[in-house]
Amino acid sequence: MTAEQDVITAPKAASAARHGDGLTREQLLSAYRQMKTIREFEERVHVENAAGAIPGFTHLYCGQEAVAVGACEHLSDADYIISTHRGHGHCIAKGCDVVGMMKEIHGRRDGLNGGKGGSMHIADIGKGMLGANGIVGAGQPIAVGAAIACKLRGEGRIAASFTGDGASNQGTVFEAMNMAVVLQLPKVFVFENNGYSEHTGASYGIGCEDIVKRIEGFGIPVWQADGFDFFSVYEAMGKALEVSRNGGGPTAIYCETIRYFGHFEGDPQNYRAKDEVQRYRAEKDCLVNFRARMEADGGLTAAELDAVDREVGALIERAVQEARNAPRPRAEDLLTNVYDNY
Amino acid sequence: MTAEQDVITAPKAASAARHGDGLTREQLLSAYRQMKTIREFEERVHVENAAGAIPGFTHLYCGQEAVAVGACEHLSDADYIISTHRGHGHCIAKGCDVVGMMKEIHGRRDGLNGGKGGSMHIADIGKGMLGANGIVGAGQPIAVGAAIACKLRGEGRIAASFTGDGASNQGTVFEAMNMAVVLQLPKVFVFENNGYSEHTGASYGIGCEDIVKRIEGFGIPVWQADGFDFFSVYEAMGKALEVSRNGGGPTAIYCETIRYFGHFEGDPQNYRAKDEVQRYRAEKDCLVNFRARMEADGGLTAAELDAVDREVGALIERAVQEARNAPRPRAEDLLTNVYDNY
Amino acid sequence: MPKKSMREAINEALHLEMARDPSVIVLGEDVSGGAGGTSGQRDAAGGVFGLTKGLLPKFGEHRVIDTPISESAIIGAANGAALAGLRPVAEIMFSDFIGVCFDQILNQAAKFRYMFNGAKAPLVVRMTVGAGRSAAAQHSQSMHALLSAIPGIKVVMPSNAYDAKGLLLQAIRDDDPVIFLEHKMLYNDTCEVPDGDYTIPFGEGVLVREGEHATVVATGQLVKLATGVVDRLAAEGVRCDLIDPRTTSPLDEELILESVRETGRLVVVDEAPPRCGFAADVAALAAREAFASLRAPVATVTPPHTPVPFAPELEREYLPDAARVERAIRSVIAH
Amino acid sequence: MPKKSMREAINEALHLEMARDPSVIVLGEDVSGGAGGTSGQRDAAGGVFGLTKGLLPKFGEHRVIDTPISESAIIGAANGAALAGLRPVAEIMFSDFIGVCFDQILNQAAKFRYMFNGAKAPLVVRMTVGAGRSAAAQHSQSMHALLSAIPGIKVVMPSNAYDAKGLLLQAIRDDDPVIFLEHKMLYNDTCEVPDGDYTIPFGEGVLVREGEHATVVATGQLVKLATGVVDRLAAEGVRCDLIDPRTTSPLDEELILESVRETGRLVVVDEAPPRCGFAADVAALAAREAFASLRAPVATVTPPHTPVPFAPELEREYLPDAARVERAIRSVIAH
Ligand SMILES: Cc1ncc(C[n+]2csc(CCOP(=O)(O)OP(=O)(O)O)c2C)c(N)n1
Ligand SMILES: Cc1ncc(C[n+]2csc(CCOP(=O)(O)OP(=O)(O)O)c2C)c(N)n1
Ligand SMILES: [Mg+2]
Ligand SMILES: [Mg+2]
Repeated sequence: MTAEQDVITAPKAASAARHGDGLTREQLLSAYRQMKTIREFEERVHVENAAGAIPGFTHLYCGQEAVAVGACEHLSDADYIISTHRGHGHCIAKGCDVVGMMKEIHGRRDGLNGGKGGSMHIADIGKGMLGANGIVGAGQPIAVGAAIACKLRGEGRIAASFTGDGASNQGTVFEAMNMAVVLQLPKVFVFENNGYSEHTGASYGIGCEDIVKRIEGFGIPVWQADGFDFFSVYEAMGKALEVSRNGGGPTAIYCETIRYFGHFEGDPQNYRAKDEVQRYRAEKDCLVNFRARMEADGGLTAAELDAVDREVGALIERAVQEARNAPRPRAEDLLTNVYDNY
Repeated sequence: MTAEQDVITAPKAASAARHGDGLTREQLLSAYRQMKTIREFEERVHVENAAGAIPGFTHLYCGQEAVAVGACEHLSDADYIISTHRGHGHCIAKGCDVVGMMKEIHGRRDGLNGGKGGSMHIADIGKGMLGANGIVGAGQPIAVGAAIACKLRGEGRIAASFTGDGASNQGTVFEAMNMAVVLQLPKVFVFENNGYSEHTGASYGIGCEDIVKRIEGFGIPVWQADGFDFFSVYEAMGKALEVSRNGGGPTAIYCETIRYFGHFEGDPQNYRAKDEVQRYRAEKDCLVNFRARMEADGGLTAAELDAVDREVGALIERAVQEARNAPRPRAEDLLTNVYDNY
Repeated sequence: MPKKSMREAINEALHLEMARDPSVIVLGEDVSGGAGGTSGQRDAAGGVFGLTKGLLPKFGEHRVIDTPISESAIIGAANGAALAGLRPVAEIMFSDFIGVCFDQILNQAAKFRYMFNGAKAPLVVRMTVGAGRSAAAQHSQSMHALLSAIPGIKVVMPSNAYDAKGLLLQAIRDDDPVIFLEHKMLYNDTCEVPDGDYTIPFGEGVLVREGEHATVVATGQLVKLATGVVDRLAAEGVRCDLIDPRTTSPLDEELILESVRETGRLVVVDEAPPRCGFAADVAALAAREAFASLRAPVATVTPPHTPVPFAPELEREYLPDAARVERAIRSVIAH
Repeated sequence: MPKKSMREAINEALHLEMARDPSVIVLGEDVSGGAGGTSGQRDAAGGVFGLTKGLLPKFGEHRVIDTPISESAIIGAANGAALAGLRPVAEIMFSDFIGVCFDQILNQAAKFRYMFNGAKAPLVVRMTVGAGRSAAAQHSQSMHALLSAIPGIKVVMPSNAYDAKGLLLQAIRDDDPVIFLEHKMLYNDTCEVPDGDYTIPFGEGVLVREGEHATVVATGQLVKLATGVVDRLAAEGVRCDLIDPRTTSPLDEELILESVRETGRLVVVDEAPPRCGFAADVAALAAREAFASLRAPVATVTPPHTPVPFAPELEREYLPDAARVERAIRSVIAH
């Protein structure tokens, strides 16, 4: 693509998404709770980071919640996902402990990774969360391996990987796609185009006109979804899983979305139109959309959603308080978990 | 592809190739001479290798001559190519000195690379031949760089890379394709499917049904050619070059062909039907085809072609004799050409 | 005891462990071979060097996995399979090729346990190392030094068939990522190798020869070379300890230091290039920890700081040889 | 003379050399930035650390090339452009990322000249190294040791803004592939840097401090650390030679050996992990070539054999600090 993309367009084949109806109240509540948890978590990390409480590089997922949650609400702990440098949302969606995450991001001893991973490396193997990853494109081959394990076990489990628009140009991602097809693995590639790879627009780094055709060229069927709409993503992921869980080989979903913050905390965002985020927040926000949808079709009441908001607010507040008060690592922790013997 | 490929089929869109007529007598003679030179060179290396005269790993190009020559007859020393582990054919087609090559393969001091490269690393930068390469998939990104230089100079030069069916699955090749599109480089990707990647059929490693669609998915136009037919390859390459030389960005040609020998010298070829090579030699050989074509349309006489055969035979004989008698490297050569100062 | 080549010993270890532990899988290019070929024959290669021969027929396609040429995806897949509870054994034909999949070793396998609060990634990556076959600069390198520099992985380099089997069984059962380096010049070397199950622990070197005059540390194919030299010198009364560390990470520092503290003299013979190499590593160890006992400059015998050349004459010149090893031993003893 | 930060000095060198030599190009992710963005602003980043700021507006898109996230293609392209006669300066933000493009360094750039009978590939690859920003295991590594182990490339690691400018100008003009390592903790450090053109030759270290009691060799951000310690000790009469090699490959062995021959004592302070590291390399050099002069065990101060941890407390514990450097100097002197 050479022309700059029109910032607010419907995805090419957005499924107008009136199919969320099939979800139970519990499922709807869970989906909203997860998205809200990510939003609150990230908005709070943004604040804490600005206050100097958070060491290292932090990449926030705000704005993209519908993708992580739409994909992961289909998965259980027995399924695997692998994430990116922008991993908080995927981790929360996959069930990682939010307090443990907040502690980890604060570099505390009882953080989810013992304070040795930090924002870019949150993982919980027991939850099937194989890690955020600081190396762009490293996760997709790893997910191929998890899918090999799933196939060997033959229990209908799958592995999913999240891939940004920028990452989609990394050789490892292409290799993973081809290998997954060759081995007919139960693997779902979730492509998450948030418009930018650092300071560069997605349309620049992706040379071809249509990334979906590029993926399909590998022999992988792609379902497109509206990355701002939980129901749309949920539906696409459901279709992909129907194939991949049942021996149909790898599949993909493709979602366009946007990140509300800079690439990293501190990014001046010179590459972005001034009002871009504001417009998205106003017109496309996934939480606002979800509420509107609930109001329209009566799935959940405003009071119920407000209750979730309060509950999530309290959780995040508790996470921050606990993280602040959590013990810092001790010198001897430096020399643990290197090998089996130290 | 899951089914094994039908071994002798016409390429999907083989241009029936009655367009060679546009070539002059000199061009026809040159094309035949180049193909014949490669054939004789390789058949002789095969013999010398069996006799123990050639150290190291040697991969022969016999059978695929029409591809290298069909592509390179369009190029001058000012254009660049980069080759693979199976590089002799591309080197000869690009104009490398045959005697120097034979010496190099024999590990002699005045070989084209001073005896330090060998079969897998023959190069001649002055001829625009940026090297055979022992790392599968390494050449394509390098050719991207040569194409950047061509574009910067703005003189209509191009860079071409040769990529096997096996190599086409390497991440670096995909990266190079995308990067060439992003930067709109004068680069031609020559895909050369000889049916096998070592001991594995091409259809296994290439997961998708149609590799051409996979390439097109990157935004690169592909011209398909019959890899056994010089004229077909020549025509496809001509079309690709018309685009790439004139600012149209990267292009590709795709050729199906076959190698007559094993993957490496010594390969027992258990993966291959017993009579496969024999049938190809009998029915599809590029030299036989070329002669038949000349006979049919009178472009060159049998006597003229026979004269080329004799000339080439003498050249290869001389190359072997000179290689045998050439001096071996001296101990002190070990410590030259590491850096600018030793 | 039956004599077996290192090739046979490694193949046997793979057969044994795949039979014993259903979580072991093998993956790589042509580990079986023949897929998509016109002969219809599978197991057509069993690895380009024949090390995985016979595995596919016995353990099937789900556990013996031929891959495209996509080394990042191969090692990445091994990483993911290991995190997901399998014990993958990946093959990268030549250690030189780690260039194309280095991230999956350097930043993934090596760091999971540390970054992920103790997560286990019990994978093995087998690859050939070393010069001697005129395979030139991109197929002859010795990567053990470079790999040993990476905290979080273990690096194994057997010098004979017996060790190869025991070390490989240990490698597969080990809960850490292990790089298993097979020297191509040793594949056909034979020695007595028991049929059954045995493991050799990591970080335990072996004293191949005993002597009081000097300590010689050698690795890989050079253990054989050094043994010849040490034996020749013993005949004239110069007796050396000869140590084969077997694993370069972890390294049996104690064995080396104990010996050096007794002999006061150290010669390190290694095939990695000299800068930041394994020979330097051992020399530094002695200079730090056994300085008081050292009675001569440490001598190292390595290739020069050059790529590996193609021509056989140059390759011979490149590699440590008996004359140079002997000269080094004599030089430290003369001090 | 004007004071400039290392960031400014490097940026200035790039501007100067691009203006002087039309064959110099710059490529990498976001070296300009803003392409395809909605603000329409180019040069929106000028490199994620701002090192290439202002180049695109001045030299245009043909010479300042933003790339997709495809490091193999970036370094491959630099290789090919160099073979084709340009002088590319590629940027890989973090040296940790060499994992994804290592082949193009290890097997391509480093070996062209040797394999191809003297072919020149005058490329520069700039990348950040080092810990200190809690960037954790995949964004904090120091790769100079691992890279110095590769014959055929040169490895440069400036410790201050003045050296950075002169070494970078040399790197671009050098006919060999050069890896140029910028320590992220030094970017804002300032010193006097002339506006004009000057180069610093490779393989020439600098004697930062002079003293007869011990030799201290330090690299990168640790030169600053070591200077502080050495100055403090000087105040109490313990005087050290402090050597900054500036390039780890080639290494100024003579400068180090001459000093050690005089002081008889050696401390090496380096940020690479200890196994097969740069500290071991220098220690081995002394144990081989200056043994007769050595009067104490060689001391090395490096991080432990672990990945780089995230938490600031652990990262501080990981890195060599003043107390450890001081202890090491005192220990060799006490001998
Ligand atoms: C191998 C590698 N190259 C470059 C980087 C630096 N980097 C971190 S995130 C990023 C952009 C990723 O873009 P995208 O995949 O679209 O994900 P997003 O940041 O939009 O979530 C880059 C270039 C890296 N971490 N790893
Ligand atoms: C990175 C890398 N992986 C694996 C190999 C080993 N290898 C050499 S040639 C080859 C097969 C290449 O197949 P293809 O690209 O079809 O070329 P062909 O041999 O058919 O000419 C393989 C796997 C290598 N040299 N480099
Ligand atoms: Mg993005
Ligand atoms: Mg092939």
